[in-house]
Amino acid sequence: MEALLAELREFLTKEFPAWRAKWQDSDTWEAKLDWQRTMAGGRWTTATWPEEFGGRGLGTMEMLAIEDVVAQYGAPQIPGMIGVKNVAPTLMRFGNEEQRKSVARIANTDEFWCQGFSEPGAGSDLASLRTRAVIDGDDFVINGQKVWTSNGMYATHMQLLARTDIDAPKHKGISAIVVPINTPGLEVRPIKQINGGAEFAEVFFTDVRVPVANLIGPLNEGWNVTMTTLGHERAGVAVFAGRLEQRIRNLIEDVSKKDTPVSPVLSDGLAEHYVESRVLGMMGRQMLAKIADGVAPGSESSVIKMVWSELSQRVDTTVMELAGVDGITGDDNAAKSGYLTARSATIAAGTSDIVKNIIGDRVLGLPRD
Amino acid sequence: MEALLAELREFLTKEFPAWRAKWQDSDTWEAKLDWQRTMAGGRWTTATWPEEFGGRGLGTMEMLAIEDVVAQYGAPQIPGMIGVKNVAPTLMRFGNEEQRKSVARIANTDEFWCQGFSEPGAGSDLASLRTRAVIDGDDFVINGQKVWTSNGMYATHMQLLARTDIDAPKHKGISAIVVPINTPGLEVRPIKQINGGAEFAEVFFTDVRVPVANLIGPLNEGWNVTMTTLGHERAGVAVFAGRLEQRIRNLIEDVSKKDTPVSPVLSDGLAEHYVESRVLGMMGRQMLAKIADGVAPGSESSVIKMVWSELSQRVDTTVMELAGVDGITGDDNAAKSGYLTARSATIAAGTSDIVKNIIGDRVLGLPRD
Amino acid sequence: MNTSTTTAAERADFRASLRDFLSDTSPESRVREVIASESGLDEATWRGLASDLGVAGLLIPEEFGGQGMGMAEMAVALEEAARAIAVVPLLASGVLATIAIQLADDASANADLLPGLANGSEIMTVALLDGGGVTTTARDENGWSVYGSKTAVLNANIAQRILVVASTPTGTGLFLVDAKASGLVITPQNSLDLTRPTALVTFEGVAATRIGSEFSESLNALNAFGRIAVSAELLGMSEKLMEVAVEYAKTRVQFGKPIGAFQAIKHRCSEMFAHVESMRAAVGSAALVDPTDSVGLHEQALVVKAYCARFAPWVAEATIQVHGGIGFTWEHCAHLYLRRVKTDEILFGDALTCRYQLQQLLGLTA
Amino acid sequence: MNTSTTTAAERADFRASLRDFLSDTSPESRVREVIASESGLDEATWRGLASDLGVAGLLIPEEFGGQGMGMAEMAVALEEAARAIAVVPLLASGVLATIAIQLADDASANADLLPGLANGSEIMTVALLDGGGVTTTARDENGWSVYGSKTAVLNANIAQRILVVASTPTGTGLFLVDAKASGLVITPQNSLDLTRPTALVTFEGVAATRIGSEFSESLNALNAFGRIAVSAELLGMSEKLMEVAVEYAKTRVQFGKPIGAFQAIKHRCSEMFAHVESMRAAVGSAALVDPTDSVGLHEQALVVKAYCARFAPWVAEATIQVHGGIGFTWEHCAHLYLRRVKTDEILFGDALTCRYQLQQLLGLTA
Repeated sequence: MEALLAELREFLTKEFPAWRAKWQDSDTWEAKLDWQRTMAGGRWTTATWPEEFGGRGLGTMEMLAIEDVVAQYGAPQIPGMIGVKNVAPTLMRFGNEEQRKSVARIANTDEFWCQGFSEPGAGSDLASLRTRAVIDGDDFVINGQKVWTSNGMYATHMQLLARTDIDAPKHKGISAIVVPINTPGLEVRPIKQINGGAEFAEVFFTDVRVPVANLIGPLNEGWNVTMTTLGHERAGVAVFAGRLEQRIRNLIEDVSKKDTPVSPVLSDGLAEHYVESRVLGMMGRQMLAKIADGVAPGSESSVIKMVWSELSQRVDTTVMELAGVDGITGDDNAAKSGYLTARSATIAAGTSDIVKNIIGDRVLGLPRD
Repeated sequence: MEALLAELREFLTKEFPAWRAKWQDSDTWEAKLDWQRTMAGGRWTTATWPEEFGGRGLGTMEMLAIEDVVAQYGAPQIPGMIGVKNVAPTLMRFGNEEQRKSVARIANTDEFWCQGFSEPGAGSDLASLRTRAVIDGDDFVINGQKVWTSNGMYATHMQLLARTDIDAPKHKGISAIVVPINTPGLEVRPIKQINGGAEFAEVFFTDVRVPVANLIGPLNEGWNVTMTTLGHERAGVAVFAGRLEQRIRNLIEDVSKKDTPVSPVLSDGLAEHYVESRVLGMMGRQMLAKIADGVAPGSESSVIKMVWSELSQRVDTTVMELAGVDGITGDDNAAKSGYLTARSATIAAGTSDIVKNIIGDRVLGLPRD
Repeated sequence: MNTSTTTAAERADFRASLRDFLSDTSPESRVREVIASESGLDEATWRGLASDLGVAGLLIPEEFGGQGMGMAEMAVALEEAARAIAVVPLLASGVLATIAIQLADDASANADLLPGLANGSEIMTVALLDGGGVTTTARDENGWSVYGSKTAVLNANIAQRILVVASTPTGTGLFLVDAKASGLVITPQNSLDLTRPTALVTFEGVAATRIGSEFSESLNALNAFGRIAVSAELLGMSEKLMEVAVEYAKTRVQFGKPIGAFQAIKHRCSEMFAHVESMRAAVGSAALVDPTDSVGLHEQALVVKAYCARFAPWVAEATIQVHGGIGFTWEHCAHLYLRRVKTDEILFGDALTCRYQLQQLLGLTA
Repeated sequence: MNTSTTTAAERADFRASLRDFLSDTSPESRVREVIASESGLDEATWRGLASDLGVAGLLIPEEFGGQGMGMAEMAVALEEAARAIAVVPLLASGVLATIAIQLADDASANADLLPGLANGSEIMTVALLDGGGVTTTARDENGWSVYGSKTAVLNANIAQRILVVASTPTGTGLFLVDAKASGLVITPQNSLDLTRPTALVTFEGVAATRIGSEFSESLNALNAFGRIAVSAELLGMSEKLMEVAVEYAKTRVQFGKPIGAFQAIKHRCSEMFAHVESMRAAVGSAALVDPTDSVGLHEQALVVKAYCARFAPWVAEATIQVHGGIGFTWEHCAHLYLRRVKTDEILFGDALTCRYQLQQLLGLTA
């Protein structure tokens, strides 16, 4: 591990200032893509990929350590996270030979992927999706609509989930299909959010034709293919837990340095956040240690997701409270936009209600409604 | 109103010291019954009853004012509240000539009534009760079990709800029946609660026979008869709201007199309780004013019940927190037993979950599950 | 301003006419247009409210062209205007400026200023919150000058004149300045609330007219009326949000049922209802308090604001939660309300601040 | 006491053997018998735990007849004993007295006292909380005497000797007194917790042996270990209560379904689970902290206690709520747990107190 991190530090010490010099203060998409290419060149974004795919074959603990070091250097997060973390592992496991060629292109941003999962009629209820893909000769003909597609505005390709057998029960009859974004009949529209940003898109399909060869994995098995991908996402919550813990430490340090002390009630509230985030961090580290020991994580990821989303939302509310008048005038713009953005924490990637259903049904074995 | 309260004060000034002198510090059942007889003699417990039944025909606002004055004198609450407030009005409205004779006896404690509603299989789900009453000649033959019967240990009579038509839908086919407690086949067992008290009983019926003439109101219409009774109980929540408001004022006054100030966080918590109880009190007074204006209360009673039960439970938790070590050693026994007793606030007379269902279904018109 | 004398039925009629008017002139589409234009004023709606419906002059005595009403009637107007998130300076001009002038108890200022406010022809605002350091005044042979800055000044960009609360050598005073006066700079802020722009107003020796004499006790009353007013707005917005959430819960189907059939959603809606009914009781009660009973006014205003500032944000956040992703979009109305709710939460002190003042009243803290 | 060296798998085996043993010897019916007898000690269970399973001596070095283990192993024992609400003085004697003596760092006291504690033949307790005024000591030619009173002394009625933390002319000391000593009065209290009686212990010049020297730093460590220990108990009880609630939710039918199908109940159970898993992570982490790292020990102990003291009562109260009326009866086990949970909440500082100390560590307050 030490050698690895030393190599990383050497890499960053050389490459990060060079990148900064090239792009200055630019916060543009091109600058971020260039950083991803730089990191991919050092096999750092793909460190957990198997070596045959250009990765380093590392485990989650090492990846976490790598992310920590990167954060210390103040380098930006790579923009193509969904492709690198979710799509590429799916293609490695389920993709055909042609599809697997995308893996390397995902790493260096020659391809930029999004995932077409959520639909207007199936927000938290992923299994009831209605976008259809009908086989017509050698093609799928796709009609329907996706919503909340992260990075939809920038993507070159989509990993689409569409219904290929309408008679099968909800979780069955769904297939995963590669759809190039420039396919005729496909239209992408940005979704403006309450914080003014547009990180998501709606995607409309009108008689979109792609070859049947674009199927990922077996026909009608898209649910399993997807769950594999989501499984990767779930392990990531442990990383989120650690980041939230650190964020609260930083917040408390900032508050403690203020000239005028905050109210004892707010101060106690910060201590409450601290306690919960410390415990969340302990849970996250224990989950990562389990993964590192080769034990498949059980219910921890759902619990961490539930606690994380509610706590992180409360922290942003507290930051807004601490800002007081400066929050509503925008003089403390970070507090204001953080508060608005945090409204999605208990909604995105499964609402808190759904996560509680999952824990109740699958973990505790309570009767389904 | 002024004349009425002057009469009450005169009555209490004379009678309360006399009763105290007679019973000294006794907290016994007999002493309480005697106080109820004294109050009934002045037509004070029955002030809201129509004059034809020995009442004063007063409204809820006057009753509230009466209760306030009684409380100022430090007189105890009457033990036969269920009979006076719930059963007697039901008998006045639905009872036959014979049954109406009970009304006067209820006031002066010659009869002491309980209500047999809840069952082991139907706690919050009153309409699914299973105790059966089968007509056999001139008798009902009753078999089944009741639970959570308030004052069941002291009662002479029960207003029983039993199923008389098993084929009818849940709310139908239920009848209200008068059952003297000394009827053969009826057995009462106290329920010991977590606070060590036993204000409730289980009542078992084994081939209990009572005349069909004991039916209250029409056969199979017991649900409506019961709802009338519960309606009276619901208006009472406004009185509860006012009492809770006063209780929090008293608590804050006690705390503010302490030598050592409480933590700013606890102090803020008390202010939080104060705010909520003040608002609850405003809601209660507005509801009573509506009733006084002859407007039937709408959803207010459910809202007040929901807010009252959750707030009063939190207040008892706060009192326990304020007691600290003295709460767990029993040196502050009031805090300890108040905390334990309060666990039932969100359970008794419809759990908070059920009240929220009722508001959602009946008030907001949300789809039933 | 007077004690309210209307009956509940009369206020219900008034509410119905306001709701009719606002649903015609200030639908959400109109609100979005005005917001996009960044003028910060929906002129047609303001003219209708002010002149036709007499809302701007509700709190102004009839002798000065107003309606001679009290807070109970104004609370209805504030609830309805906030329910429609109307882009009008009702709080700033019709409530705060109007009340501040009357509290200053200056006969000639009343006669000079109230008629213009009553018919809505003049818009004023009150600069209350110091924007760093204390706002001070100096007096010389030419009269008073104001120095300092005020933040979060509501609708400053459209006010013709601004009332400023500033310290004097002997205490606190209320001062009137022209919005175009030399030395006065209005810097629009990146306000959270899109329907009611705020600004930083700086004063570098701005010529001012003093209104009345010592204002410190009046300032307490002004803050109390401000608390009741924003609480009425919070009630109006919460009620609307609850209705939107309940309607969505009835129609949106997931897992084969309308989501309102699920207890998690149903109970959240029931709790919203309980909070809205509680706010209604509290605002109704506080708005009817005798305006000359300074102790009762102070206490009730703190109670109602402490309640509404705590639970209206809860209702707004719960509305987004009930809607899921769609509630998080710019196109959905929820965020327009959330922004204004969070702003009202802070104005005149958030729940914690109000509770702290209650603790002082209750003897819980020194 | 040592740093824990067992593996997670070894601790799981230890847990299984404890659970087997306790389900045999300390079923709820047995607990109720012992409670009714008011002896406050289930002798058979204590003997089995102490001698056969070596639990009383877990934290005692092998040279004094103990197991030479650390807090990770003791946490398992505390969780399991609390899960079974066993009526044994494990916390008082096996943890607090055992640790206090070792922290005092007095070789002869270790040799004299630890062997009796290790095999459970002697029961001790620690008198920590002043019962009004400060507990003081005086020294003359006959040795030390203790004056004052201590409240909430766990299991004082069955302890042979009592360790007393009392002030000395120069600081704080740890003193040993005989429970039958002249001038010592044990008054049983009307304790909330029926499984672990507390007493008021008064000292009117009770002859005492001082153990070690200055104890104030050791007292901090003792409090930290106490926090971890009661947190382990809170975890064990919360886990059991959650299981009881989930089981009831699966079987109790209302409105035609098992109540666990209703989201209000289901989500409450899911939240219980989340809190139990969080407590497990926190206790597991705190119990593995290096006992010689006083800063880390202090911080982790405060975090784990602040968490468990806040959420274990929530779990216990939610368990009653899930059960409805039946959960409010004497016959149901819930209240036996609730009483002990609320007691553990207070011991070594409730959540608010722990958070206050954390604020000090974090520089949030002076």
